[in-house]
Amino acid sequence: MGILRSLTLLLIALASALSLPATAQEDDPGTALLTNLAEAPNSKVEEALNAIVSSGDPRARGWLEAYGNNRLSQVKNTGQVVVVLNNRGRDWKIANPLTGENMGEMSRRELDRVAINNAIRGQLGGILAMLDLNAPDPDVREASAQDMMGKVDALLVEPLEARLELEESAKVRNRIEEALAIYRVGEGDLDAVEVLAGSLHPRARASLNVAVRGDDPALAAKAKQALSTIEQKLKLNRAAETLYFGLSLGSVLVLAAIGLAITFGVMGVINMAHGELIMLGAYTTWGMQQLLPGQPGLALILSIPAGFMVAATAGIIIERSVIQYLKGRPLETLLATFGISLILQQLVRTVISPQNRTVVTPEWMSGSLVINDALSLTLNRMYVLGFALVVFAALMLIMRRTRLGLEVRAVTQNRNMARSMGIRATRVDIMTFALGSGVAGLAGVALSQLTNVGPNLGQNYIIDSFMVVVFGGVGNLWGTLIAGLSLGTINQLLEPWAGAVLAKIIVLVFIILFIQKRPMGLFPQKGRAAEG
Amino acid sequence: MASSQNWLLRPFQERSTQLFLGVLFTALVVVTFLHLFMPQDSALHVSAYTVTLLGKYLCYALLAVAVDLVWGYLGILSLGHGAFFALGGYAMGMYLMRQIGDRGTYGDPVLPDFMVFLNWDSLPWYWQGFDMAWFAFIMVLLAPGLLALVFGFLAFRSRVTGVYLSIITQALTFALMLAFFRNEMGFGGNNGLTDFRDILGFNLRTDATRLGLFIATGIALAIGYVICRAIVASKLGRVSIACRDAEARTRFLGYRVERVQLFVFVVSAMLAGVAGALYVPQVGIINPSEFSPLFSIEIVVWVALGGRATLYGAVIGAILVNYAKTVFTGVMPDAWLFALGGLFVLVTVFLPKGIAGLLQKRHKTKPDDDTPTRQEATA
Amino acid sequence: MTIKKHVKLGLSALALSVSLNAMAAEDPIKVGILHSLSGTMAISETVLKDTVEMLIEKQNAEGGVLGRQLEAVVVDPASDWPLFAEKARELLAKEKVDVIFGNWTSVSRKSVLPVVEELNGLLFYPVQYEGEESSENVFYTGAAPNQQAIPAVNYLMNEIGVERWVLAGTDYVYPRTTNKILETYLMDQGVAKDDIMINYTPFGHSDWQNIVSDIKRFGSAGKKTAVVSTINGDANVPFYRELGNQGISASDIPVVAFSVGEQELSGIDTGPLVGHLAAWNYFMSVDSDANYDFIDQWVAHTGDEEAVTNDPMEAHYIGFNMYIEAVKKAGTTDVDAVKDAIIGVSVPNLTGGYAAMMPNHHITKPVLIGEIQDNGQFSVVWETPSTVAGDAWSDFLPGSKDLIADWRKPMSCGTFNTKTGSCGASAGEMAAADE
Amino acid sequence: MSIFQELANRDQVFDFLAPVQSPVDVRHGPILYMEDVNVSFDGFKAINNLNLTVDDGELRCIIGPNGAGKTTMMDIITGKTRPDTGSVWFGSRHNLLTKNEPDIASLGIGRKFQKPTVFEALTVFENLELAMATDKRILPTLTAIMKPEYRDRIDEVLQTIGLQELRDRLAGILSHGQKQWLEIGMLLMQKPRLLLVDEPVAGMTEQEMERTAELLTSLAGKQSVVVVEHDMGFVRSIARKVTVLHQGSVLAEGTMDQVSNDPEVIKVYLGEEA
Repeated sequence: MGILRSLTLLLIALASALSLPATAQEDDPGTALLTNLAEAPNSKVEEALNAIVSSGDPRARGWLEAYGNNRLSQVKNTGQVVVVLNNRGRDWKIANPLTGENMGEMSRRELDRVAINNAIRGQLGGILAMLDLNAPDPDVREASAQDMMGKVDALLVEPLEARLELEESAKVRNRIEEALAIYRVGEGDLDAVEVLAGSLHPRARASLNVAVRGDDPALAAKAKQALSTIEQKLKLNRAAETLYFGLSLGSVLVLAAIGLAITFGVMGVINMAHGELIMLGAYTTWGMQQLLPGQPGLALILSIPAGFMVAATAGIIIERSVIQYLKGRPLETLLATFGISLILQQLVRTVISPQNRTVVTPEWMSGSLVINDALSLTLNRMYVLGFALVVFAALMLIMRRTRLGLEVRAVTQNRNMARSMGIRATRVDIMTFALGSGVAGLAGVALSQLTNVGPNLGQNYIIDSFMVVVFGGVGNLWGTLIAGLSLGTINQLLEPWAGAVLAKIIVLVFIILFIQKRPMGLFPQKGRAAEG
Repeated sequence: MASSQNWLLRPFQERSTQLFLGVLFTALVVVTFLHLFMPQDSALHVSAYTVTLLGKYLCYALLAVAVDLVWGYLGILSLGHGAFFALGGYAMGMYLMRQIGDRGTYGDPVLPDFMVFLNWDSLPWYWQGFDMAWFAFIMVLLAPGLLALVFGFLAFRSRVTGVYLSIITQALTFALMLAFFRNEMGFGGNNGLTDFRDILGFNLRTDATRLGLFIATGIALAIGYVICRAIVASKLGRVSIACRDAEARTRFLGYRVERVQLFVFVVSAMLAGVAGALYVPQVGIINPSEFSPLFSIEIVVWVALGGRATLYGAVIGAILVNYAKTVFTGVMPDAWLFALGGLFVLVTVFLPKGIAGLLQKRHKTKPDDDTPTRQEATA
Repeated sequence: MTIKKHVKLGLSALALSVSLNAMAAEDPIKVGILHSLSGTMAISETVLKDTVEMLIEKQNAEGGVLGRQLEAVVVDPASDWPLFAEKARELLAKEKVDVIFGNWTSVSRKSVLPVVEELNGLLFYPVQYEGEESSENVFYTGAAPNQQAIPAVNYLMNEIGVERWVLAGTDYVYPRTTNKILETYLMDQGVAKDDIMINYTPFGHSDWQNIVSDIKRFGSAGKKTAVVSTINGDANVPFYRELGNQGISASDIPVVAFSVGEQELSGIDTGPLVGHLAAWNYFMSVDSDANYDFIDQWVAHTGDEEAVTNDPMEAHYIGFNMYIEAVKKAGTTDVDAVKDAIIGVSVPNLTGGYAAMMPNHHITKPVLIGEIQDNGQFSVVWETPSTVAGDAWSDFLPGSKDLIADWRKPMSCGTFNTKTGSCGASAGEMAAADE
Repeated sequence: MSIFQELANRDQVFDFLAPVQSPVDVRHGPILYMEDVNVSFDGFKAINNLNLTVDDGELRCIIGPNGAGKTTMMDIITGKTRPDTGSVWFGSRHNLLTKNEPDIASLGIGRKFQKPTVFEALTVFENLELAMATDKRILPTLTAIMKPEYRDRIDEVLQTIGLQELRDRLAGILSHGQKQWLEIGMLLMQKPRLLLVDEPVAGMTEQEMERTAELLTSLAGKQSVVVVEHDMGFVRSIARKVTVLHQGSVLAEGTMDQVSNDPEVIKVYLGEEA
């Protein structure tokens, strides 16, 4: 997120640079500043940066951004410092940092990157945040004040205090005060501890922790007290967080399983290729993003129908070519679809690549929704959770309220009777399988935002999916929803004290024992089914 | 029904069993002969590599027979038989580890290398006794048998059937896989058990031992096959089929279906354990991936390919698929999965009764003497 | 009857194929490639197969070696560990290859090891690994822990000032050993036990919410915290995504990874990861002509302008060239002669220096620390002043600190105990078996 | 080997020729006694305060419209369904509610399903063999051998149900009526004290029906028989005492004439048709 923002800022900076005289001036002071930075040894970098900042050059911000993003390079032959616009592949697009003039492509061999590391990047962050504190938008100011937390040093105190005087927005003031308090606690200021007592920010806790360990007993005692207040608040937040984690994992399970709940639960096809249909959905997302470079968000949204269509088409092909010949032999569908899953996996390996593919997370899905400093809900997972519920609701509607749903239920309950009433059972089979497969594709689109997009994607979810469907009760969509969410929550509740592996084992053993108690799952299909 | 008085001898009177045993023993003798007496450069020489490979196929064949017994005749599609196979393998692996003694890298007389490595100071209790061959060999049967007993008791008692049963067997093997992956479990984690030296005093790295293991596997397969055949040909076998086809009816006739299922399931698990135990010294490693659910599904595929509920079909299927795998992974490493996957699809669609179904069609004019036309209907 | 006939046919076909291959022309030097092309490890291993094929092509274009052409024999062990042993046996016994380049995971190497030793083959193993092994027949061209983990930790401690450590790994032997070594090392350096958090997850772990949240909490204790990640392959993508989304940036809690290279990054949107670290002996972004040439060659070979190179590929590059040099030196492809000749052979690496084969069958390597950039590459921020020799037996493990390996005659021992002055049991037996 | 032999010999203790030692005590009353039985599925009352007694040796017909609870009642007697409340006794000694299906079957209650259920993958002969009253535990079953007496007994039943010709054919190829007969034959092999017969003549020709009627009547006296049937003609031809079930409880009981003139019954049946 931060990077993307910075990139846009960089572009703005470059655009403004363009408005400057387009021809480079021989005696442009920027040349010296940049060369100085590029050639500075690690210990001198800070000086070089300060020189740039204090030069008051309007292009300074752009240079700093470029430097922070690893985009400053020096041409080996001439020693000229350039901005790299695109650093992928062997030939890089470069531009003149002084004029913004495009300099075409240059081989990587000819360029020497201006080195930066985390320590410098941290300092740079502080400097840029300081610049942002004067931004007109209070949100930007708040964000930059937050960036300042823990980064305030003796040099920054004064400008910050000055800024605090001017600041009008209450939330920005709070932030600045906290940032200052963190610094002051470090200096042994008792009053500052008060300011931090209400803060949930990890940096605040960090500085209090340092104080507790410190030499000043009065400060340590006070800090300890403040910490215990914070701990109290954290507990609640932690519980909420765990619940969110559980629901999020649950929603992933539901998404992965819900298509199977249709093909397997309703049609009785044990579709081992279900995982690969998910995979196809994920690859569709990747494909869409390749088609629409630079617009990952749009591509992702378009992938929803596209992923559905691709997987549904694959489903239709599978149904027509194989499954229709296996009517009434459910266990054999297991074998044939297992074969199909091997083929699909290898197909992806051969046609696309055995390596994972990059699927970009659009900006509006990155980061998290901040409830408070200790509790923030990751946005991508929140979207997936919402998406799972929407998909579920849509499926319920289709099954309950549409002609197709009615026909599907009729065919599954009594195929011959349904046929004699004029329902074209074959068509219903195709539609049902396509629907289940399409939903698997949707799951793939969602999963592409959470995990690897690679040939093994499907395998990782197939077993979990079957567990969820069976645990919920075959043929019951509600069962799948409840089962997925509850298994996810149980898993996440167990994880903190049992560890990830043991938690998973416990969940599996729980499923085994549960099936003993209720051999037909959580919501068995009821009825006085006459004994065969 | 010219049945013998003794249920165990009955299979020897069946033509199919006679044929099977005949083929198996001929193969054993021929391979042994070609390996020992043909000169190395002769076209007919069977190398030690091939002998071990064949030994591995025979292990898989025994495993497939075990699966066919429960799936074909009892109607229980176990997607977790790999677990029993692996447990038998681990029991054998533990014995082989203890046989290494102080010849390990770190020279610890008792602790296997991986334990020294992870700073264990003493042998965990469940490793005790595995230095004795007889104890280990009993555990080969007991470990999978007990697991099957407990699991089967719970599952069959509460009448978990059909796909629910299949899925919880899968959950079982999946849980075991995760557990064995854990290094804290004391089974070597992902690396499993390896670097074996000798078995019963014979050096595992000599061709003679390999041949011996191959022959032992062949004999184990023969015994396993006869035991399964004997069960199938007994009245209990017919009760099994009855349970498979009409469970409620069988119950109303006074049979305790869950006990029949449990008995056959445990026998099958033990056979799978034996297969695993013979597999480990031949391939030289046992690791948790044998517990992988996909492996268990693959076993079922072998059986389906060979022909369900025939026993010999399972043998054919296991050997054929694995032979194909050996050949394809060498000949077309990039595309062998297409061939294998395609094979599964084609066989299920076009050969619903598997390869055994094809063979039976040819023999239709000469039905088996004791069970006239049963096998056709059961496939 | 038909069954019998079929089986017999099958058997004789098998026998025939075996012998036909044995009779095949002896002329070319056969190079076995034992990398998974399917299954879970195909993600990492297929490129290594391609690399060796490319190197063979190039060598052949230059006229081969000793006047003989090289021929690749590719098999697919399909990420199935017992199959690795079987395929190794197939390569050595049936195909009679002169050398094998292969394996990625430790378990596959352990599976292959007895076979290679028994049949006296040569195996070049290109991946960073846990150490604690030295075989007469295996050449370890990847990093041992002292060539990767310890320098990386030194960097974090000295340059970044890290005081609190999270050791997160996938639950298998490489992370276990590495973390054990690091734990001992850190405690020797005065880090308190409370300041070390160790966490293991299963292979392919995809739900990192809880663990990342734990790390966040662990990191808010007021000391600079870093994560040392030995998380394997596939699990990294969801891990880094979760890190990014929970707002842990490299400047808060840097993650230094030992299993994440360019190949893994090519599956991740690296935007949010800028500044996280990796320790390797090679990065694609290394500024050297040898490297640029290698990349050009690789791009040409794959036909993919975006193709990336990584550390294990460099290891194969080094291993392959070492083998060629050793064959030239020995004047034959005879295994024992090559084994003796290769020790001390020195070939250029891709980072502008030289790699030499040590007597313990490990090689010398520079250690580089790189920061992830937004283009999926690493930028080198630190490197060891000179190359580091691989250490087969770690000095930080109680069982192995007195052990060394030296395969030069007359010692010829993989587990020589410097305290007792004798060779360990396993090697003794091997030597006896050789005679 | 000798162990197995010994086990096989033990089988003889349970020789079916020995008088059936059904420990059913009928000295003090009926063979089947159901009182205040209630069952509901998801709130739907399938059986509602059902009271029913069947005397030893009686042939009882039970009729009732669809959903009257006939099959559920059979499920309760044979242990397949557990009632919510009530008591079910077999003779005066056995509380059926504490027993499972195989136990109940071994006590001497045989059941024929509504849909004929035979083992289609086994031959007719084998179907009867499995039904035979022998030791049905695991090891005895495993080591069981086919003795001449057993063979005779099976042949005898084959004769009775008229399937001698199809002795070695798979049951799966039988016609619907033949399957019904085979199932009845299996019941006969069990030598039960109480037979529960669910719709025995569905899918039979007139002739077959007559023979079935004959068979069932001949059984009564020695054994108690409960027949559930829709075919009124058939019921009339065999019935002595008829019970009408409606909405899970007994609506009327008596001879066929009494019942068919009962206004309640007429209303229910007519109402059903209307």
